[in-house]
Amino acid sequence: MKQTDTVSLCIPMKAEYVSIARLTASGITSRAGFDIDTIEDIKVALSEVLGKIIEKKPLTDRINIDFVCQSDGIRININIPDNIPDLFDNEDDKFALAIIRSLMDEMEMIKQEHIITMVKKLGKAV
Amino acid sequence: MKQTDTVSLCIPMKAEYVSIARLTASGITSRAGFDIDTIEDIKVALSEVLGKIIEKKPLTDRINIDFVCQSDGIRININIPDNIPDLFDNEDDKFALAIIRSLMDEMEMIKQEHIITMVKKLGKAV
Amino acid sequence: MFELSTGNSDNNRYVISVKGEIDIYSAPGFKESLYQSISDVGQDIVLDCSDLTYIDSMGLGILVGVLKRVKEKGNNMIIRNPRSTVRKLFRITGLDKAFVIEEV
Amino acid sequence: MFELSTGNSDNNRYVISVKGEIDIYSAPGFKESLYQSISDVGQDIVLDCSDLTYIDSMGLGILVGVLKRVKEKGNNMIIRNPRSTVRKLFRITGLDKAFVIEEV
Ligand SMILES: Nc1ncnc2c1ncn2[C@@H]1O[C@H](COP(=O)(O)OP(=O)(O)O)[C@@H](O)[C@H]1O
Ligand SMILES: Nc1ncnc2c1ncn2[C@@H]1O[C@H](COP(=O)(O)OP(=O)(O)O)[C@@H](O)[C@H]1O
Repeated sequence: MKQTDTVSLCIPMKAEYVSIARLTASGITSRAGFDIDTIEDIKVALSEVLGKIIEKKPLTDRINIDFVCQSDGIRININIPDNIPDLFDNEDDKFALAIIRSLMDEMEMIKQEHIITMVKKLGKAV
Repeated sequence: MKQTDTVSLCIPMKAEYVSIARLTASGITSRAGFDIDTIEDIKVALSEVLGKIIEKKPLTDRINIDFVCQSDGIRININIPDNIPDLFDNEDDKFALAIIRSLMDEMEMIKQEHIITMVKKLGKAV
Repeated sequence: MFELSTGNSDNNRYVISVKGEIDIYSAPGFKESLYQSISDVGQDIVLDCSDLTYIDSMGLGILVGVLKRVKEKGNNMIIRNPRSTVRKLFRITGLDKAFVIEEV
Repeated sequence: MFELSTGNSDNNRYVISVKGEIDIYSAPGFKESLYQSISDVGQDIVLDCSDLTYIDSMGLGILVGVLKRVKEKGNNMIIRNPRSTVRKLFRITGLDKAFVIEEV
């Protein structure tokens, strides 16, 4: 796999499509060389982000995910629709946030670019 | 699933990513209600198209696939890079073409839109 | 999607088995089925998670809600045989302290 | 990806088993391994496809190439136990007439 191959997936903003994103994520991370446990971690983290976005019922039709395959791991960029409030604002959301932070190596909301970006490096199990 | 939910997948123009497209296709077609055999048929047809495009070594970096989920089946639109020759021009390609035509209900190259579009209806096994 | 099967009894505890995936899509149905299964139960509840392949914060939230109701009746809720990926989420969220987790 | 295992003999036929997926990515390696496995074989060849989960026109083309070579030596090539999805592709391409397909 080269330095920066990007796979993009764009799904309807609906709960029933989150499992498609998980499936695509498994394929990409497995090809990228992650072990089974780490693949599960990445799937959970991605689902938490997508779940929180969909819960806020944004007006946007679809949600885009970029899987950037790097030589030392994977970066996942998820577009945040700009008409939704803060993603992790209430009590329950804190749990989602804790899960994402524990499972991924990096996680950041870049407000001006309207994305959440998460990184998982190869060879580091939680 | 609503009338027209579209899932888009954009993969690097490389052989190793075709299996990711197959995996995503399984998820979408399984959610759309196709049986296991038909899911396999759709995966094969999609792979044949992607394989033929990648074989022609186009200059484009990535290839886009739209999975349009309709109430009575699925339509798959694949972008053909415009700097490649005919997709099914030599002897071997004829086999790929025969496979696609047998496995899908409809298959058409729309040159002016630079896409191949294929349709599989629900409830019709080959 | 998920499946719930209920009714096995074990040492006077009520065993419910959950199979499949609990995510944002299946969570509402899971919540409804689970609340229904426990509504008339006056014993400790064992949730057998051997075949639970996936759960996220939404599913965990539902389990916490159930635990609250079960405790209100003076009973407890035991999470049995969670897979390592599921167990990890209990650990990360600190819920391994709220629930009894048992391996049999 | 795929795996080839060779060397079992069956009624004086040379058995090669293929496992996994043959697609545009794995095809070059499959071609090389298969040609290598058959290069010194002077018997009929049985390709056991019980665990071949996926093949496409590129993989079929490779099998046709192998069949040609095997026939040049006066031998035959038998496709054993293809799954229904694989068998369907042999039927669609008419290759079920070029190969002997056997179910055991
Ligand atoms: N994802 C979660 N992980 C851990 N605890 C959670 C999660 N979601 C909710 N909780 C906690 O569970 C408790 C009960 O949840 P709640 O949503 O009030 O359930 P219910 O309304 O069904 O009683 C709350 O105190 C909340 O903090
Ligand atoms: N996808 C295919 N399905 C069926 N037959 C094929 C396919 N691809 C190639 N063939 C046929 O197989 C034969 C041999 O293929 P070829 O590419 O010449 O193999 P090799 O060069 O290794 O001998 C050709 O006659 C061709 O028509």
